[in-house]
Amino acid sequence: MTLLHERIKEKPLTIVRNESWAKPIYETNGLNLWYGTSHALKNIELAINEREVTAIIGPSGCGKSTFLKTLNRMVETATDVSISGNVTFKGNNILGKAMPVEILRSKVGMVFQKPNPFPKSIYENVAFGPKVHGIRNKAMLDNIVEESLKKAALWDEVKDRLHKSAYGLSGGQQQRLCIARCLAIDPEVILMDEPTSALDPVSTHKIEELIRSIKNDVTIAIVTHNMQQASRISDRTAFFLNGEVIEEDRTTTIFNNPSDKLTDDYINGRFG
Amino acid sequence: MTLLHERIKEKPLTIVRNESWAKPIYETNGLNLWYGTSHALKNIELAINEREVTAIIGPSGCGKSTFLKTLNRMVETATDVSISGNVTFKGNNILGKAMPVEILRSKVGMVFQKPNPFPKSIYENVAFGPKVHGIRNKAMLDNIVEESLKKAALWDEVKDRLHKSAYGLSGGQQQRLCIARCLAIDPEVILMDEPTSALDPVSTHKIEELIRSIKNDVTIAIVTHNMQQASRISDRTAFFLNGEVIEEDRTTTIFNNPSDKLTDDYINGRFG
Amino acid sequence: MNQLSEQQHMRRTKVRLFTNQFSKVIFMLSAFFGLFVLTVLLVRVVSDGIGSINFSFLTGKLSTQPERAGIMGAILGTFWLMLVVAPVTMFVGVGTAIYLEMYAKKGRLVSFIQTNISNLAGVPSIVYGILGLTVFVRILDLGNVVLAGGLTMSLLILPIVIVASQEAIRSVPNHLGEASYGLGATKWQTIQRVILPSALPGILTGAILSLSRAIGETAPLVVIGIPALLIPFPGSIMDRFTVLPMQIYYWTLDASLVAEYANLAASTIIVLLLTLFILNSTAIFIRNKFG
Amino acid sequence: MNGIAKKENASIREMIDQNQRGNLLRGKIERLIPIFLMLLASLSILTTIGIIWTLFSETFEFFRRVPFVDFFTGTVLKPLSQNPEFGVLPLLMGTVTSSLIAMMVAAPIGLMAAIYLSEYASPKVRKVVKPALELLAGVPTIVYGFFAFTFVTPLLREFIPGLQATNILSPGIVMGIMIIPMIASLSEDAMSSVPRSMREGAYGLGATKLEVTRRVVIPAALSGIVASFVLGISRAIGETMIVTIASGSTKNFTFDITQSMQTMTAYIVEVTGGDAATGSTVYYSLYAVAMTLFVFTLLMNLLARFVSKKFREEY
Amino acid sequence: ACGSDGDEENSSGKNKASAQAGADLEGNVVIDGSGTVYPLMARLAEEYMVNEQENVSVEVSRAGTSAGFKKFLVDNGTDFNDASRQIKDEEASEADSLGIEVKELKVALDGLTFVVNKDNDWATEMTPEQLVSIFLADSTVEKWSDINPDWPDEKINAMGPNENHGTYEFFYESILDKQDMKSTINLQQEYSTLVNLVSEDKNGIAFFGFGYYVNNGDKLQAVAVDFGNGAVEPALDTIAEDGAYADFTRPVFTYLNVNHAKEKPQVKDFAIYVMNNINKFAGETGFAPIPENEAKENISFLEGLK
Ligand SMILES: Nc1ncnc2c1ncn2[C@@H]1O[C@H](COP(=O)(O)OP(=O)(O)OP(=O)(O)O)[C@@H](O)[C@H]1O
Ligand SMILES: Nc1ncnc2c1ncn2[C@@H]1O[C@H](COP(=O)(O)OP(=O)(O)OP(=O)(O)O)[C@@H](O)[C@H]1O
Ligand SMILES: [Mg+2]
Ligand SMILES: [Mg+2]
Ligand SMILES: O=P([O-])([O-])[O-]
Repeated sequence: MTLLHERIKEKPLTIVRNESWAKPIYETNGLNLWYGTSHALKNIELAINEREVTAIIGPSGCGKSTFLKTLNRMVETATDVSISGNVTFKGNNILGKAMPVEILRSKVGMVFQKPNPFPKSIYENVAFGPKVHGIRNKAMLDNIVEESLKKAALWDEVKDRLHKSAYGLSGGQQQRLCIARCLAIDPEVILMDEPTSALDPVSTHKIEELIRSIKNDVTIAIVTHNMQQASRISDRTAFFLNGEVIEEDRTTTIFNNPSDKLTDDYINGRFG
Repeated sequence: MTLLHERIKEKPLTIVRNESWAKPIYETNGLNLWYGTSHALKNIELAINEREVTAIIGPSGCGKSTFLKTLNRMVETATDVSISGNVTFKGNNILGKAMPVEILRSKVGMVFQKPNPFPKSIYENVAFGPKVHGIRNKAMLDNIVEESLKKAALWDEVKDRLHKSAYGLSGGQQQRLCIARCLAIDPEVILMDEPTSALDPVSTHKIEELIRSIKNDVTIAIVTHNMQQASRISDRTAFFLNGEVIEEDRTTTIFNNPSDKLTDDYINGRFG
Repeated sequence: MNQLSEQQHMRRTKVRLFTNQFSKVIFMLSAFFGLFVLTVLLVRVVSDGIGSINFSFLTGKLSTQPERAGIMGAILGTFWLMLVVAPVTMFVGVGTAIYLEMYAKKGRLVSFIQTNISNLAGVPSIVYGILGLTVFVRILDLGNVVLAGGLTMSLLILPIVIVASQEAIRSVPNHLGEASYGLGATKWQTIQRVILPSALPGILTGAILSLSRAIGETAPLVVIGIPALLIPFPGSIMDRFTVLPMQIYYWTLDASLVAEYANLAASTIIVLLLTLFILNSTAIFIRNKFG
Repeated sequence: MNGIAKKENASIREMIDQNQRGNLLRGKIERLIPIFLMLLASLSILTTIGIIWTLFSETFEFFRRVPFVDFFTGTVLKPLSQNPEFGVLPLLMGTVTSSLIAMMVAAPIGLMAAIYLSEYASPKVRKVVKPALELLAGVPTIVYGFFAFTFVTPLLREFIPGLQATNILSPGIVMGIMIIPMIASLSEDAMSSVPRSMREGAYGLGATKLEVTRRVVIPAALSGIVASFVLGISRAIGETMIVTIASGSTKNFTFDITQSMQTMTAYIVEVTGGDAATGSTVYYSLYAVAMTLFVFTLLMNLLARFVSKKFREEY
Repeated sequence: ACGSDGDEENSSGKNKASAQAGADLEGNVVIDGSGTVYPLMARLAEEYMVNEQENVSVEVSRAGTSAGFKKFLVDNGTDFNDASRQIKDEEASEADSLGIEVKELKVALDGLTFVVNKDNDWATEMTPEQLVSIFLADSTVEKWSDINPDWPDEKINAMGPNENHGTYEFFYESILDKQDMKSTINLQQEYSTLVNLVSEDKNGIAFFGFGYYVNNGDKLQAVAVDFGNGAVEPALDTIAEDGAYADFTRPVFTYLNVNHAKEKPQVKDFAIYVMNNINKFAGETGFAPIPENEAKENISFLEGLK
């Protein structure tokens, strides 16, 4: 162990070269967030690597969703939010005025805990993003819808009822539809907030499969309260508690050899 | 699934006979419950043993809370509920007209997921139950309040501000206050619905300690989504899924050697 | 977006953002339009009416002579009217709300009563006037006295009080009731000790707001018949009466007879609006403080 | 210590058990409470019956004197003349015209104000603007009438030379202003009840506020918005004092909004004239008109309910 | 048919006593009826309550003469009905059938006044025939120029009080001789509306009681009427009993329910007060006084009631 550490210290360049695929796409720097006067995120320093799955775990109310929503500035849609610090996306600070949120969000998709399709047809749900961003060509839209549904492994189940209401789908299908809706704008990152917590075992399995199949193209940050899920699908894991990052590391390390007592307590269900 | 049911139906008698100290205080027989037309509890056959801690686990929406609330008939406060089958408490069917719910509930306390103190003083919270049941004597009330708070391990923290609002307490303290409020009517059973899920590690620990300290006097049924908690504090565990009891057994058996694949999947986080 | 070039996307986004900003301004102006009108109305009324407000106007008796006229009679009439309306609507309104929210089994009957109440809320006030005229003034032969007017007004605002009380009761968190039932409290004990105390701010807010509606209401009283000249102060609920809005009505009409009446109408409007303002502020205060 | 506690507790249990046996009588009394409360609740039904019975019985008498068809197709209303005519169409014309004018003011402004409050305004602004709008809604109609008659009409006459001193335009506009808060608040309720998750879904795809509002929130809240419009119309139809003061009492069957017209409500005020005298056909016509008014607004209210129920999205 | 069939004698001291007894009467007196007479009666009621009987409540409403009679001629109806015309036969027989004894009290003289806009500089003088032609259904007059070619070629906007009012009936019966009125005439319930309409309409013309004109002299001008001996402006002296404007002058009344006067001392007391003081207040509210002897006759009738 010590040897290893020393070797790392000596050869940082080599490591970066070795893990050259692990380039951070997001980096936060002294990120603080308040809802009114309640301090929801405290001094977060975290990187999310490109084309990896980063899991975010922690007990209820610790700020997981808040953190995720900061990454596409969705958190600002809540009332009375104040933020300090930096969040860089591909090197640009997204908290400044430089980048309109609409552009950021067209590059960063989001999937929520409860499937939230629009009260429209399946087709219109998937086509919503492209339409908003100015794609009007019918053939092109048809194509995008089909491709996205295929990537989300939903095409076969819905191809015969594209123009029926999305509310006719089962919960698991709706969640995959929401993922397809995201994929339709060809995002570089997808943020997922407990995407399977309301789903049955089979649907959960399908979505985990889906995550595996798209992670070569898309960076994924996923919040989950299911530790086994985190260990199954993620490359790195961050453990949040009371708005702080207690520990962040490779998933295998976090689960087998956490360096913080609290992480250990949480992973072993001593609270939460 | 059908097989499963049958297997369970055969079992309970054996269990009761084998472990003669474990006398069931509650037994349900073909218990079915509908909210409107949605079938929330399906043919539940379950016993809860006196002076044991019974844990009820299962994914979100599987009917854990519904089952718990059936035991003190609180479930009937929801609209449009229909129930069939039997639930016996100390041998009496509580679903009949025989026992007024008020009497049942004075013997069966309940603690909820979110601490729910009344918007009154700490003292008034604890004294509420005794007052409702006609105890007016000030000295006696004082005594009950003190004893109950002591049993709930809260006395030292609140004795100087008994007449301040209960809302000034922390979440963990509020939850212990709610337990004290229950204890003040000297119940025979306490039903707990995820009592620690909103609490921090220290508070969780305190409440688990508290459960251990009162379980000699009181029967406890506890719903939890934290499997380690179930394994730490309970004697028996029932696993619910989609309104059915998939498996019910000694906690050690459920966790180490479940007989159902679904139980195994759930305990190992393959869904939920 | 792979289907659009980065440049195209940027340009389009700029247009979208501009449209967004622009419509925001339009929406904002719309929201403030009402306030603008309110301001104009107030400025207008105050400039017309402030001059004739003085102690003797507020405390004096009604008169045909503008310089002698006072509105104490109308103020007292309004007061007596409220003395009938407030207890009647609170008692019946809160009782109905408790029944509907806490006791009634959700079913045909309840949804019928509920539909009925919301329809009553939409019945024009002048129709209530006709009801009051026919039932209270004529059939019960009360005459056009405070009691008849008060009962008419009570029926008029009852739906509002019921709905507000229902909302207040419904907004008491479920878990408080559950905690109480869980300790073996009966339904009535739970209502009395837990639900009503928590719902009280909401109920009071609704009640005050609907009382101020009754204070400003004119049409039903026009139908019931309020004398144009009534000088003595009302002293009981069996006396004839006039109220502030009626006085405004008559003075507005009679401005062509005596020009100064227009100013008296404006002065009375100031008094009426001030009364309502105080009531509404109280309601908002209660809602913000305890709600 | 423990022993004392045990003993104490035992006595609590016993006392509770004892008290409960004594409480049986109490339980019986409690069972009377819902019955009493139900009686109170049934008062509202009694009110409805009262209204319908009052209006209907006298309307019935009216239609024995004036043929049903004449009433609903007549374009001349001369109730007090030597040769009275009882056509309700002039009143319907006045009512419909003033309500339409009101809605032309209130619907767009109210809806846009609702959008602003629900989607754009910061909580601070909303905290100020909402109660202020409520104040606007709380201004008595007699005050609006005064305002229409002494301010809006003279102001409009600066721009519209042919406008009469009493006309239907000015009260129509002022009624619209009066209804703005109602439409704003009901539409805002409908829009804020669109789940956050739906908005988040759209924001997450890079939509602007306007796009989210237009493509997601308004379609999802449409039933509530339409219902608020219908209720607004119903309110305008039933409004009395503004039109009574500012529109005069000419029973005009015309489309000319610069003219004085009479609404159903103003007719009722005119005929009661401080107190209706029983027996004459004019007296009965009051009830026939009131019945028409009642049925009109009732239909509107039912329509509003129907719309908001039937077309409510299941989120 | 004016119901003066009560017994005329019997002027006992008892009644005198009650009339002079100061503040020992109570109860109320309910007056409804003519809007024209309202200002005068309201003024008297107020003076009575302030100076004579402060415990008596005199309520004055003004539904219009005809509407007022409908409330007067019922069981337990109003005590007085003000009227800007005489009671009609059918109203009198209604009273008979109800057993209500009615006493007509003439209270003042009112000049029917035609008013035009301040900016109207042509129609300031007219003959009765010209005025009538504006309102008559059978006449061809639509524009001012139809009356006089020198006058503007613009449409006349004629208006007046509606059928609720005695003023309408006086105009219809006495001036139009019961010939139909044009259906385009703008008839209003409220006199204030008429005043506003004419004051803001250059082509407007309306008729109503003199009182409404004098109070709005700054907004309106009255048409001087040429009855044959030169144009006469309506004014307090010209509208008096034998004044030059007398052709358009009418008496206004209040009708007393004699049964009520007998039952309720305050009603009788107030009636006597009215007749004693009527001429004091007529002028300031825009009416010409009635001859003193007519007032005296009524007083002695009233005092004789018991
Ligand atoms: N819109 C909001 N306004 C005010 N406080 C908020 C808001 N959203 C979240 N919070 C608070 O911020 C804290 C963090 O919330 P967050 O939703 O990020 O937690 P979480 O880790 O996602 O929890 P969970 O597992 O329950 O989803 C909590 O205390 C929560 O109550
Ligand atoms: N009052 C109610 N009316 C209608 N349906 C209800 C009601 N309460 C619960 N349900 C439904 O009944 C099912 C069981 O709910 P229950 O609350 O018992 O689940 P649970 O196991 O306690 O879930 P959780 O872990 O989320 O608390 C769910 O599908 C839920 O939506
Ligand atoms: Mg979350
Ligand atoms: Mg639950
Ligand atoms: O109001 P009138 O005098 O015309 O009846």
